[in-house]
Amino acid sequence: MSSSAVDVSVVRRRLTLMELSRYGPVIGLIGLYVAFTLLNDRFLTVQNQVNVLQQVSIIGIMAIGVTFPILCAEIDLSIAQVMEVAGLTMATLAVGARLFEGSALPVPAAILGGLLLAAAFGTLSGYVTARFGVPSFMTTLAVLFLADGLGLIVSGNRPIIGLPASLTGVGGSRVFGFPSIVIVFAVLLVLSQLLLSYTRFGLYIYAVGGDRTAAERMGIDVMTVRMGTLVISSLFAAVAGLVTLGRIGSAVPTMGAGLLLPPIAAVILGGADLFGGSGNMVGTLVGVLILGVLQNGLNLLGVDPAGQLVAQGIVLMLAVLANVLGRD
Amino acid sequence: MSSSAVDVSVVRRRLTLMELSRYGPVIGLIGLYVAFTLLNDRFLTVQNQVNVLQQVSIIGIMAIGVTFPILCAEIDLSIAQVMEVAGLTMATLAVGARLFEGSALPVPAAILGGLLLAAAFGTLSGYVTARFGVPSFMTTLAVLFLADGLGLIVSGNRPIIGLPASLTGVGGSRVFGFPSIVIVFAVLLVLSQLLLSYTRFGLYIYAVGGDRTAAERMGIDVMTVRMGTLVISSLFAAVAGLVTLGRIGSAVPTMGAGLLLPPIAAVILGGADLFGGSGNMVGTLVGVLILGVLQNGLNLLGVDPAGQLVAQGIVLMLAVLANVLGRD
Amino acid sequence: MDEGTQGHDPIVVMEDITKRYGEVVALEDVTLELRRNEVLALAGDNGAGKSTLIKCLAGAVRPDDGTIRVDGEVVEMDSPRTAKRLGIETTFQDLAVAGNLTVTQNVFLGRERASGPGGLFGILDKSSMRRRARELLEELEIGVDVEEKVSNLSGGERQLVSISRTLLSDPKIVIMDEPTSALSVEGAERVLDLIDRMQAQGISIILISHNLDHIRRAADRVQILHQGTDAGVLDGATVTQDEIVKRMVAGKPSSEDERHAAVD
Amino acid sequence: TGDGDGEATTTGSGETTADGNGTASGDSDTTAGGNETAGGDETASGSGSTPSVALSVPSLEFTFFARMQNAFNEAKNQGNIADSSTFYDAGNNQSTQVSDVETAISNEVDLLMISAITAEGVINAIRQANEADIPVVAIDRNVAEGETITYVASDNVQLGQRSTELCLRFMEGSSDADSYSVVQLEGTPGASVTNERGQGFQQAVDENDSLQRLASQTGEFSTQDALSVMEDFITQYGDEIDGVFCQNDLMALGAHQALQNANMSVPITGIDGTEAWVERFSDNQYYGTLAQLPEDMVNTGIERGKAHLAGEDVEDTIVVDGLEVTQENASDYLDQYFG
Ligand SMILES: Nc1ncnc2c1ncn2[C@@H]1O[C@H](COP(=O)(O)OP(=O)(O)OP(=O)(O)O)[C@@H](O)[C@H]1O
Ligand SMILES: Nc1ncnc2c1ncn2[C@@H]1O[C@H](COP(=O)(O)OP(=O)(O)OP(=O)(O)O)[C@@H](O)[C@H]1O
Ligand SMILES: [Mg+2]
Ligand SMILES: [Mg+2]
Repeated sequence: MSSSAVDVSVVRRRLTLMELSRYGPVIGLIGLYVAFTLLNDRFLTVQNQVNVLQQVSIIGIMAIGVTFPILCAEIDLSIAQVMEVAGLTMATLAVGARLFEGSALPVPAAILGGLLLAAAFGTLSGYVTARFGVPSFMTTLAVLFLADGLGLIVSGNRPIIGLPASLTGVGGSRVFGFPSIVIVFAVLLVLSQLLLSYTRFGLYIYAVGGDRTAAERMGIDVMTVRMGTLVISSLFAAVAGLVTLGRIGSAVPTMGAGLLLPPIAAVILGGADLFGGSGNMVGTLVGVLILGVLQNGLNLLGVDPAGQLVAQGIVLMLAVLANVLGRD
Repeated sequence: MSSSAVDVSVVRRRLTLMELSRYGPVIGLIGLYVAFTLLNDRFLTVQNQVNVLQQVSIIGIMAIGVTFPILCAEIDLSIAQVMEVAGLTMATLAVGARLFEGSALPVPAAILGGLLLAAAFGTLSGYVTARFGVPSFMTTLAVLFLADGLGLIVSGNRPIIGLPASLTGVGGSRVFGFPSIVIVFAVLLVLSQLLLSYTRFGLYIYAVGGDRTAAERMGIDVMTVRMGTLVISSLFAAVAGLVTLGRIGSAVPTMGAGLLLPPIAAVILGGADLFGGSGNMVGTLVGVLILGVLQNGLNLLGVDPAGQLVAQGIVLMLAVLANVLGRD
Repeated sequence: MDEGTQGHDPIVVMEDITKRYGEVVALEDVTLELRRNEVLALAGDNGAGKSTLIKCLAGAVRPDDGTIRVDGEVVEMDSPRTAKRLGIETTFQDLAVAGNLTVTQNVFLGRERASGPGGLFGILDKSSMRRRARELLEELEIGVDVEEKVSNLSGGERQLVSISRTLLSDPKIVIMDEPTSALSVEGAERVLDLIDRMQAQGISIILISHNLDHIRRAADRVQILHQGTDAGVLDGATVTQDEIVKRMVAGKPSSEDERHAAVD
Repeated sequence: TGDGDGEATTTGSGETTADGNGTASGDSDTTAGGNETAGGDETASGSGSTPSVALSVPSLEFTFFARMQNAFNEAKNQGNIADSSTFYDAGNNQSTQVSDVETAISNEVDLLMISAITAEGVINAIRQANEADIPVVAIDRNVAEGETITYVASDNVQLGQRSTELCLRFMEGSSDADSYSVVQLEGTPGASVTNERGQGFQQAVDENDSLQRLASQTGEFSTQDALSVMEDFITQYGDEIDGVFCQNDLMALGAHQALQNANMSVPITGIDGTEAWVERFSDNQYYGTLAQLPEDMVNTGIERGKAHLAGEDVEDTIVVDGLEVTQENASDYLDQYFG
């Protein structure tokens, strides 16, 4: 999609310090912090802020992953179900239950199994999209169904408990008193931003997302790049599944429910263009935090569900407005 | 997004008879019909086919509505919640319950109330999107929350029963033995295709969806067109809410659950470009039917939930592949 | 140019190329021969099929029929990357630049300088690329900031950026599809000089242009297309404007021999 | 206005509910169970300190939890619990619920009441509450691990079995046959309620020789989905269907609609006691449900939690039996819980 004549800055560049400073959504996030700090004295405590970070980590990891296809003008609708099936697979493999009754694997192998499964799903949708030009919307929708069904089969529709501590430890332990899940999130965030900023692959993602035909003509292997972004987002979803095992202490067949829209919303809220070619991981982080802080703050204030929904709607609207108006 | 050099036909034009004939997804639909007819002898009965039409009508009406923004390179994430809140509003107004306790309105006024509310939501997201360049992904996400919250408030979060027959009649009666809900769907489909094919507004939607900047430079009032498509999709969602009252005989606060992805999927499955500028209502109809027939057939065959999901994934993948391969 | 110095050694031969877009026949049995180290101009009316023909050679479009030979070998030109591997660099009419990237990024795209693991995950050497891009633009007297987004450039600047890409690699064959269409007189002059310099370096060049003065100045031979068909080849040094226009409008004259007479 | 009625309900809940159950127990051997524990006496003796309580529920999409919310707010209005008490809706998302619990813990609530989305999904959250020394009352859905002072719930397996058996009694009443074929509309696949109610259904089928399972499909707990699935069941099985068991009442509404459109009338039973479904009973003596009593669960939970805070011993499990609602007691039930 060509950008409108008005918002030229849609074609925002990749992260530089200068650009960070004129980064729009940050204003919205700061606004939320100020408001909640004034309204509730437990909001700005270390404990609660660590909570917020923990609360956003799963969505955050998925959001980082799905940033790659979005930058590349693709979309991945399968992340929630891939997250689910990967987590369930790791858990059943590690305990040797259900589909894998009696054939328990060591934890690293179980984790590898889940990651490989996710990679296979990403490869499937990525290959069909890149090779045959089928919109990723459709291929990942198909994978959504496949992964959902496979998750039911793997888990026998029932939660898996009694997970080994080394499996739940990835997302559920503390490192120097700090939740490991947050560390996983942070490390992945930094690595992903480095990948985007400093590698050829990162540059190609922007090129393909900005103008696929031009990128192809300039000699970029567009197929590999498109496919690569979908494999990456599947892998990140699998990691999200892994840390979820630690966070909730078990594997639940419905643990992906409701996890499609928030990660994608976070990416867009962070200023990425849904049509590809612009955005970055810092934006995604800000988007994730806006969603997380909003929910946490409203919970602390004891706003009732109807009020929360209305408040979320209003704040989202204001946050994106601030973002867009701040661009000029 | 510029089309790749390979799939030139992405730049498909508006509906002409010739183009209809080489329409891809139809092949997928026919395949499904053949398969289910062979596998189950109750599938291809008049009664069951009427059932299928009834079953797809709600999703179908929403899909028609959301085709407008998609053609215009916008997206509407709020359709399920707008459908819900509009239906709940019509019901509570007509019965004079809950939020409108004791102030029952005549049915036409109640319906008008629901439509106006939906139009207001569409105007809100449409205005902010068109005026300030905020992606419709975000504005309609905000409206999703707002509408959801308002739905809780209007209905007191409980089903509304005892609806007047004239209200449920729109979606729940029979006209010459044929379900009225299907007639509503068909009429809206035809009107929408006519609007797209033969009016200036229809042409402008394609122009703006294809290249917003170019359309603007050619003197098209891009703002009005963008806003218009979002208002239309809200209105269609409200009509879907209205006929749902008739189909299920009451207004249920959760009646929009799970109704976001299927309509959008139907549009894309029908061959529309998620990035705007190409697609039409016949494609949307085919997409809707593929989804509906698939579910109906699998239900008749008694496939269990896990198997259904896997089958849906496989068929979707094949259907889109057939579509794309059929293009050359 | 003196005919004699180049000989007739073809570096590219495109034979019987046919390309249809649905009902439209963009090319029908067109044959093109590019000789080593010559400048071959491609002329023809709008829609004659010039761009389509060179896109086939650049790997951007796959012909329905016909063969392409580079250095005597039949090649399947299945992607722009294949063309690049064979030393073919192209400036497309619709430019093919990524607007959301900077000038530097566009200049280097597809052949970035990188260190580390190499391949897709090589670490980009940004400062060296920036430096080289700056030099390159100075050389071509293009006054734009190398860190500017290409979508913010003027039409002419964009065209110059696109042309400057061809200089970076070490091409054997350069294709330029209307490289001067958006340029000022002075800018076009620089591009024509550039073409001369490339030829001096031994590069073979295909130039598409609607400017007959430019053609006559730069080209050794002129291949003309008429509504997707071959309308003959004329000698660049001797051809008159009238002759070119006549063939562009009317196609190949009935006398087949005239073509050969004109060239050999 | 609903609030006023709610108040009456809450204060008199122990007694009137027992009455309700008494009516029902004419047909079944259900006991009034824990409802007596829910007696309002303790409410009056809300001595001195009112604790600040957090109640976390899976999703307000379900009326059941909305009723919990009403009861919770009512308790707050009455001063049974502190004004700072907070209600959390997890929007059916497991990690949101964990987050909700964490928020409550950092709010330093005195008592945490939780209805888990899945028993296993909140293990860590419960452990955190245990570490923070906040007593936990599990409501409606138990937690798989971690310390709770008590578990107040109806038993979903039992509800599934009783509702299926109610359906069997209806089928026996409406026609005379050797065996009856029933179709089941299941909830969301993988959800623990779905599994438990499904297990109850299976037990009923296993234990009653005259009962056959004809087909089973997910209706996702949704009226529309159930309606479509039921239409397809009718197409496929037609008159073979003797009865319909739905894992919740919203799906029963959909099944009813499909059968009515097909001019069929067979017994339908659901679970939950949703107003909209019970309203239908006036037309059909073979419609029924097993009503859960979320108000009683919340009040019992609060009351037992306060008892624990006051140093009393509290029973590990308090089963609030489902109330069988049929045409006979439908209007009483509606009057009492929905005014
Ligand atoms: N992607 C396409 N799809 C359909 N038709 C096409 C496509 N590309 C080119 N054509 C048609 O093929 C014919 C040749 O086009 P081409 O671009 O090669 O002409 P050209 O000689 O380069 O013209 P110009 O001088 O205007 O650039 C035209 O009729 C054009 O409409
Ligand atoms: N959207 C923009 N953002 C930033 N700079 C811009 C933008 N558009 C144009 N410019 C800069 O403004 C200057 C004038 O651009 P303009 O397009 O008006 O030139 P022009 O006279 O039309 O040139 P040409 O003959 O090459 O088309 C150029 O230096 C260009 O880089
Ligand atoms: Mg051309
Ligand atoms: Mg200009």
